[in-house]
Amino acid sequence: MQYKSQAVAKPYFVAAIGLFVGQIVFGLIMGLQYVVGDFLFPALPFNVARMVHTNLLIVWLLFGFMGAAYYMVPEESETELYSPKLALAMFWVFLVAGALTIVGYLFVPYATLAQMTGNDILATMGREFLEQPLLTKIGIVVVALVFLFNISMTMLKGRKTAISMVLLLGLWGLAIFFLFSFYNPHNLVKDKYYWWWVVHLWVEGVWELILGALLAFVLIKVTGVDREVIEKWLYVIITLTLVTGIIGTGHHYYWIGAPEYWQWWGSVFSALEPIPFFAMTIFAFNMVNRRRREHPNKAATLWALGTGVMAFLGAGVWGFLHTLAPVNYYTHGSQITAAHGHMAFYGAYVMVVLTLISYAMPILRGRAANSPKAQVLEMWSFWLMTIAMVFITLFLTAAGILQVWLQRISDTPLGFMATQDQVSLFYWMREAAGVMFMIGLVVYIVSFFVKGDKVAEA
Amino acid sequence: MSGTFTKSMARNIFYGGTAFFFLLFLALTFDTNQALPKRDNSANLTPQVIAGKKIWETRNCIGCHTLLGEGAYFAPELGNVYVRRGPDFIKAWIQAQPTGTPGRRQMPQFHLTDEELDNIVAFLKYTSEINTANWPPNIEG
Amino acid sequence: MRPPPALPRLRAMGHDTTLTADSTPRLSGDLAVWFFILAELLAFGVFFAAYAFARMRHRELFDAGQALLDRNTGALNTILLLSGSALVVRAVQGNQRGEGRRSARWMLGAMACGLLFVGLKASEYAAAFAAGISLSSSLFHMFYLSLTFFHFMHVILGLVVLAVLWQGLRQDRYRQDANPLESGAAYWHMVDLVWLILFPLVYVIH
Amino acid sequence: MSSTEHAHGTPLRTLCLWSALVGATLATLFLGERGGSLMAVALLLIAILKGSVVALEFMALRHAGMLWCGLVIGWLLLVCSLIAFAYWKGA
Repeated sequence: MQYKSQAVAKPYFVAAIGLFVGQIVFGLIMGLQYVVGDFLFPALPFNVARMVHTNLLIVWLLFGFMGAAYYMVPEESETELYSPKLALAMFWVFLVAGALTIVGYLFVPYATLAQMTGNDILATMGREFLEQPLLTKIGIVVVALVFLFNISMTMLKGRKTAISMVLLLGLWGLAIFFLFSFYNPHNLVKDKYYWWWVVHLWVEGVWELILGALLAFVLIKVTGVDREVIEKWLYVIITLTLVTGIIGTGHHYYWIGAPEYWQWWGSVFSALEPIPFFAMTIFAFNMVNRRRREHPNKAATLWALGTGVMAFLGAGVWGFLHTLAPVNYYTHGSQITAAHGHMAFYGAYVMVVLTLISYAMPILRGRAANSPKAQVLEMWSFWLMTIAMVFITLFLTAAGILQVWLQRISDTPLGFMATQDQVSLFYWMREAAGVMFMIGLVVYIVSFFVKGDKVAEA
Repeated sequence: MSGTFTKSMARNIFYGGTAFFFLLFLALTFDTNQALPKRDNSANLTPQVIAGKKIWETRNCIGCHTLLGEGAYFAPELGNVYVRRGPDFIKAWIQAQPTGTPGRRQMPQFHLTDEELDNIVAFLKYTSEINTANWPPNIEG
Repeated sequence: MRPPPALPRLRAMGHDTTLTADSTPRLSGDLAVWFFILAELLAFGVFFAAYAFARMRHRELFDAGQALLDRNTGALNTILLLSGSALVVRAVQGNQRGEGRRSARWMLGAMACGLLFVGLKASEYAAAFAAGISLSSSLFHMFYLSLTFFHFMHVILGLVVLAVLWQGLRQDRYRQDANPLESGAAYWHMVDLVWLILFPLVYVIH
Repeated sequence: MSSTEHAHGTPLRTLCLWSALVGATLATLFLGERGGSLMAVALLLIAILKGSVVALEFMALRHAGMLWCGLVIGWLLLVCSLIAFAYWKGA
């Protein structure tokens, strides 16, 4: 560790992994509810479980991004963090607020929670992924602003590299577009239109800047390739991402009451969206092939390459599968969407955060890399989780294709629930793959506690 | 092949290209806002519909159902449920939950008043009249 | 658009390159701008193909809509863009001969062509909007407005680039390193290139 | 740096090319009075020719090697063939 203040990243990473476990537990519960409908009902209705599952995902990724930023920015800026104390204080504020919110979801009826937390003053709750109470939303904004202040001040007093600029731009964009979560017009079409300004412009916009910056940082470290080379490719890739991704928002506007030209604009630009992901994969492999050093942390390199491949498959290929309007007409809101969502989030964001944790955590614990034994275990967890996710995606895709066929294309369409009964075999298989994922996650956590021969000191 | 590839050029193109496409997106958004009133059924946004939307939100319906194809995929699409089932069925259905059938997916009991039931039905009626370019493909949603 | 000083020929993807010899192929303009151009060409290309296939299914609608367009203005606009491109080439040639300052006027001429294009197009739009035409009026008008407006915005961005280059030429900034000039020029030619398909496609072929 | 010097040709060459391009544009305008799929192909051929001049000469791609030359000219050919195909089938 080059700078003392980088140490604040550690609690963020630990919290991220902890919440990740929570997310998967609730995912498994939901997977079971898909086939055993009354499992845990009425103690834990599906909508509550789903809210916890998705909100935990968002929050742990945010913890991961923040931890990554606290780790990276001092090293990139070649200076200590502006205020490590503030960073630690915000960690606890965010963790407690997040925990309270989850407790609220689990133990207070949602409508009561809304009343208790000022939803009558400004109604923002009850929209997918933005279910957080008003107070939590305000808390997120405060934490984000303090975090950005801390990071920006650090950068201002130090070296400004392309990687940290891109990261900062992504983080500011994340905060700015989140403000649209406070805009909830009565007009449902407008509500949905601007809802995507948070959701799409996050995951296919500013988050990808963060993704690119994190990946570039780790690649520089593990390959030793010239910063100049990596940074200019970073710029090219994120340009392609935003050129296609911003107008690509249109692929969400086909069937929600927006004008029909979005079917064309959305199709044209989102047809190009796989290109940046493809470029990113090529880039990652190219840099690793041209490496100038053998970094002892093999696991981190594996995660970095995996991010490229899985992001391309999940976001690129599975996104493209159903992004064209004539296809999306049939697949919109089916299990195909769920398949894409799972692999894209895992491939792009889960894996990039794990890449950074994999690289940084050993250093934060005082060594350049974990012992070979621990790394082998970590790589096992990589393959278990990744292959499990591939299976989850394939089974959901199969379920989706069958669902679309039975419910929407066939001459005698089945009702929703009748269709669900027909595809339940795939849901069982998905649940099995989910268990495999959980095992992978347990192996991942165990790898942190495995000792073994020491590798060089950091 | 030899050529020049500089970081400063890549950076300028990133900032320029991003600004360009974001402006284009804003222009299209502006046009969308102009064109919406013809499609979004906003003429029928009565206080009852608005109250119904709030019930929709505060009961977290989106956590199981989809509305115009967005939401969870655990329970049926409700954008067209008004057309599929009609107002009386919707109200009776909500009141009858949960069914308690062993092994079946369950919907919670929300204890909605008659007025609240009317509001949610009004909201679903309003939603069903939004011009969604003929989506969903058939009545089953 | 200011390049770092005294780094005329950097490396492309890590390969060191020496000064270009006579026979070595050389891309005119920065590799980064060429990636961007390629992405833009792809976007336009997909849009053009979408137009053609949409027309295939709605021939009458497209023919009727196209009949209302002013082909002569379209041709004039083509000539303006071609002239602008040729003038930019003159500016690049002048800079190569070390006459950067004097070539600034060529750049100014190119900008004048671009501005005239923008003016003509704006009056075309004004007439269309006055007639109540919008993106939602018909499938043909959706394509007509989308394609031309997407291109129109590229012309405006191109004009901003040309203005920067003009400023640079006046200060003779590209004598050592023509890379920014050639990159900007390549972008401007791309704007011309896509119009060369757009014009016959939307205005002429029926 | 002589290759750079020749890459964009001489002013006279540029003038000739420009005249040819303007001529081709006028040809498009006059030929385009008539419709039909044969005419569509003819007009697309003119567009390909004009586009090639801009790409190879103005963008100096004829000095850029096979890769970039192929990419841009390939784009031109691909897009025009797709258009021609759609017009031919729709006729």
